[in-house]
Amino acid sequence: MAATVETISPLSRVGRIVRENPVIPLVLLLFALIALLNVLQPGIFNERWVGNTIRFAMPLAMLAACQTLTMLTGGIDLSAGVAATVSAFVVATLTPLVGGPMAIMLALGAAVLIGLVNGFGVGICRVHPLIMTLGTGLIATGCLQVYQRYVINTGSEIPWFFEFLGTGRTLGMPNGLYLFVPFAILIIWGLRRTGFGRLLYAIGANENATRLSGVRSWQVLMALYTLSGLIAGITGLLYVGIIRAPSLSLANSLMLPSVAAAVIGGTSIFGGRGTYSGTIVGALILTVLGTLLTLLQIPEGARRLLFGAIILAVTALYVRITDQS
Amino acid sequence: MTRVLARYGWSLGLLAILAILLVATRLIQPNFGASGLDSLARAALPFAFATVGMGIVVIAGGIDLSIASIMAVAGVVAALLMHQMGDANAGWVVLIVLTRVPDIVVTLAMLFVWEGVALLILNAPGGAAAPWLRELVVGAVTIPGLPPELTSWLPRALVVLIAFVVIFWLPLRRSKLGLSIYAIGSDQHAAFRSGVPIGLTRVAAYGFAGLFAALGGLSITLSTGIGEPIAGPYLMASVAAVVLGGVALTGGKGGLLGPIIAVFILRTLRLDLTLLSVDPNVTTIIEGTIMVAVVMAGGLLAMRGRR
Amino acid sequence: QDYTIGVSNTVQGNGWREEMICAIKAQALKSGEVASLNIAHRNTDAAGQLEDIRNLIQAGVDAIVVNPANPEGINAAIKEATDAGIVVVAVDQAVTEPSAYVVSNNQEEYGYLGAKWLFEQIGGEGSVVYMRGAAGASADNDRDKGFKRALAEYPGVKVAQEVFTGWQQDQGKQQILDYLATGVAFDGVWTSGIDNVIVDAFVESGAPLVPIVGADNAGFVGQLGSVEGLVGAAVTNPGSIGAAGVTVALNILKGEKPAEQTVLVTPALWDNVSEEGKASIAAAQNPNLDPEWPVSVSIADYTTYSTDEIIACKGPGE
Amino acid sequence: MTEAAAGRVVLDARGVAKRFGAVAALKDASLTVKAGEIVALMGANGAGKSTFVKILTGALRPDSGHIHIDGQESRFTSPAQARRAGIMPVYQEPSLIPDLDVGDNLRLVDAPIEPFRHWVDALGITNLRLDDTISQLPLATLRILDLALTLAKEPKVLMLDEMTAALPTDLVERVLTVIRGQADAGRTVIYISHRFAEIARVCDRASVLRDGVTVGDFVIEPGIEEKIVELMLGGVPTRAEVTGAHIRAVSSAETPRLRVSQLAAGSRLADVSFELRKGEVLGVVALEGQGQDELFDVLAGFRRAQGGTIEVDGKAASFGHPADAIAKGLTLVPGDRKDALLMLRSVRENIALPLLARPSKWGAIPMREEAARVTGAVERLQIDMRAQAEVRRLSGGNQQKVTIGRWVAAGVETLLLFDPTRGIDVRTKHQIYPLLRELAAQGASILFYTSELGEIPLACDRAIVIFGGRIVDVIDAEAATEQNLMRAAYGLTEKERAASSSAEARP
Ligand SMILES: Nc1ncnc2c1ncn2[C@@H]1O[C@H](COP(=O)(O)OP(=O)(O)OP(=O)(O)O)[C@@H](O)[C@H]1O
Ligand SMILES: Nc1ncnc2c1ncn2[C@@H]1O[C@H](COP(=O)(O)OP(=O)(O)OP(=O)(O)O)[C@@H](O)[C@H]1O
Ligand SMILES: [Mg+2]
Ligand SMILES: [Mg+2]
Repeated sequence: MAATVETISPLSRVGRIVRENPVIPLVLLLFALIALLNVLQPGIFNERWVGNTIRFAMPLAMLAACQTLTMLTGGIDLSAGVAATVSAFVVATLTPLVGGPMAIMLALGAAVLIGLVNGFGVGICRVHPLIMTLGTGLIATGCLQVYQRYVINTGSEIPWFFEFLGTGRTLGMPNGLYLFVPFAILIIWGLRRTGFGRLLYAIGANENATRLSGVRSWQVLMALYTLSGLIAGITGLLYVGIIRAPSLSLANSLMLPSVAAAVIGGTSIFGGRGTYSGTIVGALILTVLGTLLTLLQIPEGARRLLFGAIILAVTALYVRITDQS
Repeated sequence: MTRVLARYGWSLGLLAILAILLVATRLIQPNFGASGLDSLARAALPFAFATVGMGIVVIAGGIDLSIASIMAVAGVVAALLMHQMGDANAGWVVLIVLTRVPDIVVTLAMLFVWEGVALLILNAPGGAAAPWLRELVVGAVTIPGLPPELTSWLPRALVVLIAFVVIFWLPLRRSKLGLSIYAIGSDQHAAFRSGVPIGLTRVAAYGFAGLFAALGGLSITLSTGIGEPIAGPYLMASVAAVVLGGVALTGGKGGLLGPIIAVFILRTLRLDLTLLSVDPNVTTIIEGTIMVAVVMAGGLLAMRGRR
Repeated sequence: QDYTIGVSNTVQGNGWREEMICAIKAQALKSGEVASLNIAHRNTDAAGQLEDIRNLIQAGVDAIVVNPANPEGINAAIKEATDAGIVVVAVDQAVTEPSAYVVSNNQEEYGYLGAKWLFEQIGGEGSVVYMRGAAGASADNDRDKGFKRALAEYPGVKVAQEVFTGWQQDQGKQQILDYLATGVAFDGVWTSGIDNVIVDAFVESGAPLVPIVGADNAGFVGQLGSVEGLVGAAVTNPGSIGAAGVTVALNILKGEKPAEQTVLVTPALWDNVSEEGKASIAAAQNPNLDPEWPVSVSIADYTTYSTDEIIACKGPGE
Repeated sequence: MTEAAAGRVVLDARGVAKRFGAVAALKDASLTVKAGEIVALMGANGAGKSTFVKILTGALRPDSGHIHIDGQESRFTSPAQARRAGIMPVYQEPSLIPDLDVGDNLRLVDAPIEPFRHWVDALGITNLRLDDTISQLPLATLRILDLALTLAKEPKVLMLDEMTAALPTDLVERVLTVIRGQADAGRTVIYISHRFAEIARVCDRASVLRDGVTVGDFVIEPGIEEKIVELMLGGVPTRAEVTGAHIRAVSSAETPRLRVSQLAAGSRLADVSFELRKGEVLGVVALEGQGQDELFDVLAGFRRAQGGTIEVDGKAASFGHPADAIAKGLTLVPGDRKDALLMLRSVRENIALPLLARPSKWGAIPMREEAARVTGAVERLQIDMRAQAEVRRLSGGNQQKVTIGRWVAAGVETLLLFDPTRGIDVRTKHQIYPLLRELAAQGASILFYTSELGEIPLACDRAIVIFGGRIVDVIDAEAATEQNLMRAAYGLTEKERAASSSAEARP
């Protein structure tokens, strides 16, 4: 009996590797989905399709970065979608008036402002992030509507740089990767190797303990939500470059999927646990899943049902494999 | 006394806000009266049911993102069954069927699933509600033997709401199951060690949430007379009301009285903004600001209390 | 005379609905007969609209212009309003409550007209992508009826793919790009108003253009005039229908009831193939307009404001 | 007497094994207890005691092994089942529901109220109300409530896992009396503690675990301690001789590191003044609730004082946030490790946390330097790193070491230790005392509250005694015998008697 306890079976070793690298099962799942797609629609796995998938997964993954970062501290950013929309709408409507660079500054400024207000509320006034960001989301939507009325007749134009990123390709891959790859590397590195990244995990794991260690958590939260606003703003710029049609609800539809991407990617909504690489894979999975369901000729109701059921199955399986309890 | 104040202080504060808002409504619109209260109560009904459902789950330390979609499913199923079979009782079958069993993160996925189910059942608004059931939530209460002037101020919708909450929640709150719901929300580890069956309790909490969400969906069908397969704005509204009502999103704290008052506050606020004919976009801004401000003020008060 | 008019609308943040609100404001101001507008404009469902209408009744308005969330769901409140002597005009979509007046775009006709043109254009033979609006919405359902009616008339036409865009630009674009990338074969695209991103997707991915049906949104109408090789048609669906509602309501308040309880505004179709259509498109061009806004900003006989006035989006007392 | 009462075997566990991933927490644990017996379960930190208790009470499932209750094979799958069979634990962490009040907690586990009240009284908690919310009660009270609640349910087998670790001496006395009474009434008690004195007082036998294996079973008798310690630690006892030699002559002319005068806070800390010199370890002795919690909280910047002054290195200081105190070199190791640890994160992240606190350190982490510091601290405190990926998987004692190691890695000037040896095994304790001396010799100043009076002469230069929120005595290490300290802690010194009679009017 003692002997069986001492030896580690190969299966449990695999289990451990997987547990320590939770991205692996996610990547496997992604490939399984692609394989399934290729069976259903032979020849789909071509360069163009891969490019398109990545193109639409990028903004989702970026917005999901807002969720991942805030969820690590036990928060959430429900205003991210609105912030992205604000930034996209502002840049498209202001470019004809004040020129690209200035419009970009103003657009990002608006998004950062939303983040700052969130940071103030969450960090200093201790409002629950869900309520705070929901509230600022509402406020920003209202402001955007009011703003919209003054720019109905100014036309819209998207700075060429973002059209280049959003619609252009290099070697078949979308140009958006020029923005996204450095961004992703920065976030992944930042979470693992910077003090700020560590503090996000720490605050989510036990805010009291960070206080005890001399962390003023309001500083971290303030910086975090402002950063989240900035990321959302950049996402909005990239997204409007991809869609090329500013609207008052442009990125709002990315909101729930961005939370889903983070959750599928293994980020705990209670804080303290998660990785951005997981989130990226989560975003890819959602995008591929979307395509899969679009191409299946089934009623819309069944489509959504399947979408939910698959997410359910993935998370259930994932939680089991990685043994989170 | 101070203990009572400490425990119910938040609800009392909300009640005061509600009273002020109602007085303000009366000042803005001197004609505001029984019919106004009635429509307020009817408007609040689905929100209140959703909030009660959400509240129970949140107290148990979870969150139910699928609450609005469940309401849609309940609504369309009820509308369809009543339409086809002309049998109002079918509405109640729904409640039992929908008392379902998901888990915490799972509810996000369930949101999509229920959305899909609602669309599969009814791909466009339709169906019908049984007239006698619709009467149930319309108008004022009439109690035989009492002069109607006395009861004309009491909307039926409010009575229905109170009846359901009293029937289900009050006994539950004091029961062992109710305590267990608080326990798993407060500290799951400690609850497990105290012998609370975590899984079963969670199932029960989500079950009750499903029940109330179904009631909410039913109440929508009763007020609109049809079933709508697209979920309304009840998810975020219910979360907001739960938090405004003093239930901690971390679980274990608070009751359902506060959230229900919060629902009425939010509805009255909207009424007042309409009466004042405020620019609609500004309305959104005001609603967001007030929501944040109330919670912020609560946080600051709590912080000063601790000092 | 100074009337107070209430407005209830349940979709926010959509160009078409924003134009509707602006049209209502502009017409109310222009008429000179409206003292104030009381607008309930938010994202909600039928139950929420019931609440809004009841709040408007409480506010004591003289008339209510409502874009119904669905045809039956708000009947109860409409009945309460008309019982209280308030004139109720449903715009854009019909309601089944008989006491209300209806000034509506004919959504079934909208679906039929575009589909018929498209099927004709591909020679009555082939397959099309059918990009619908939001699942479960009643306008989408009506358009679907029209589309199916046309489909029945052209047995040679098949639907290659049917999908809901949710009236979201980004969704529509991703879906069409998926079709283009995966080699789904089709000869035409029918859209429920998510149109300019579809053209963009073809252009960006360098795929050969096929005939595309959209709505009269400024962006798409611009593309019909300018995109090389694009064959397409815009079906009008004027947001200014809201202004028509105001006019009808004011007339009723002044005692001039319309002959029929229901006034249907039949959509027009502007294609860039026929001369007539080309002329309409050329006339409707307005590159400065928000691309989501319909270009048909006025309805003859019902609206009296100028284009600048609707763009200014100012109501009485602002 | 015990021999006579003990008869029937109540619980018999054989060959219990439990593995968590790579860590074999238990390999071959056995335990037999009879009715009316108190058996001590002993072992170093991480030996597997808590795991064993959790398995016996259904909170964990064993990988293998057999457990018989009253001769019947039992396989509990939840604490609820074990409770029904009369096997009831008091775990180290309070198992009461923080957001419910006392009455609701009773109802939750169906504990009868009258016996509960009886036990609460017997255990020395006065003025408890049934509508007190648990989260607002002090830790020591919670431990007692946990025990009272369990006793009220009349357990067949009572298991106490380091129940006394957080208790002040007076309450420990009462607990020991009560459990002795339980055994005399024919019940069975399994008792875990790292304090041999307690075990010698009440236990009949001791069963020793080492690295998950039961290595011995002894009848408690005088002189057995050395043997048990030797067996527990699996080698020569490493009891470092630290008494006496370390007491430094400190000149009182020097500016003290910390000068506290007339400090008052909350309802309990009334008026405390003392000096903590450079290179000094100053003990703090107090019974439960005499204001020591408030004192440490104020000094660490967790709460504001209502009166009095704090001077650091001769300069007046006031702290609005722990960060302010840390900036002045004052760092706290709190009594409750749950407050201090990031349970989901690794040992390394936990230890390195203070290094990253200031915004200027938010940038790239110097990984090598950090690794060196962390390794240094881990080695100095001998932290068991087998389960290092998540601190919650460490045994209780090792978790406690991480809370201290953090400040060892960050470098200490003034360390405020609130009962740091709580739940730490005898070997590690005897590593910690010299560590404190060493830190002091390097110039650190240490304020050291302990609930175990015997530690004072082992580690401190002097000790202050707090009673009723005031300092009632200052005792030098030489004079700090347990009796002296105890008398002082109860406010029974000559000085205090004189003082209190002269100041009777004080509230
Ligand atoms: N859930 C778990 N996951 C991984 N390792 C665990 C887990 N629980 C316990 N261990 C490991 O099992 C071993 C025994 O732990 P246990 O808590 O039983 O020790 P203990 O004897 O109670 O020690 P202490 O005196 O410090 O409380 C330790 O090495 C611990 O790290
Ligand atoms: N959430 C958890 N998941 C896995 N293991 C846990 C968890 N919480 C605690 N543990 C295990 O419990 C043991 C210590 O935790 P805890 O302090 O709660 O136990 P205890 O027995 O009450 O205290 P002590 O070990 O000090 O006697 C460790 O061995 C740890 O591995
Ligand atoms: Mg232990
Ligand atoms: Mg322990």
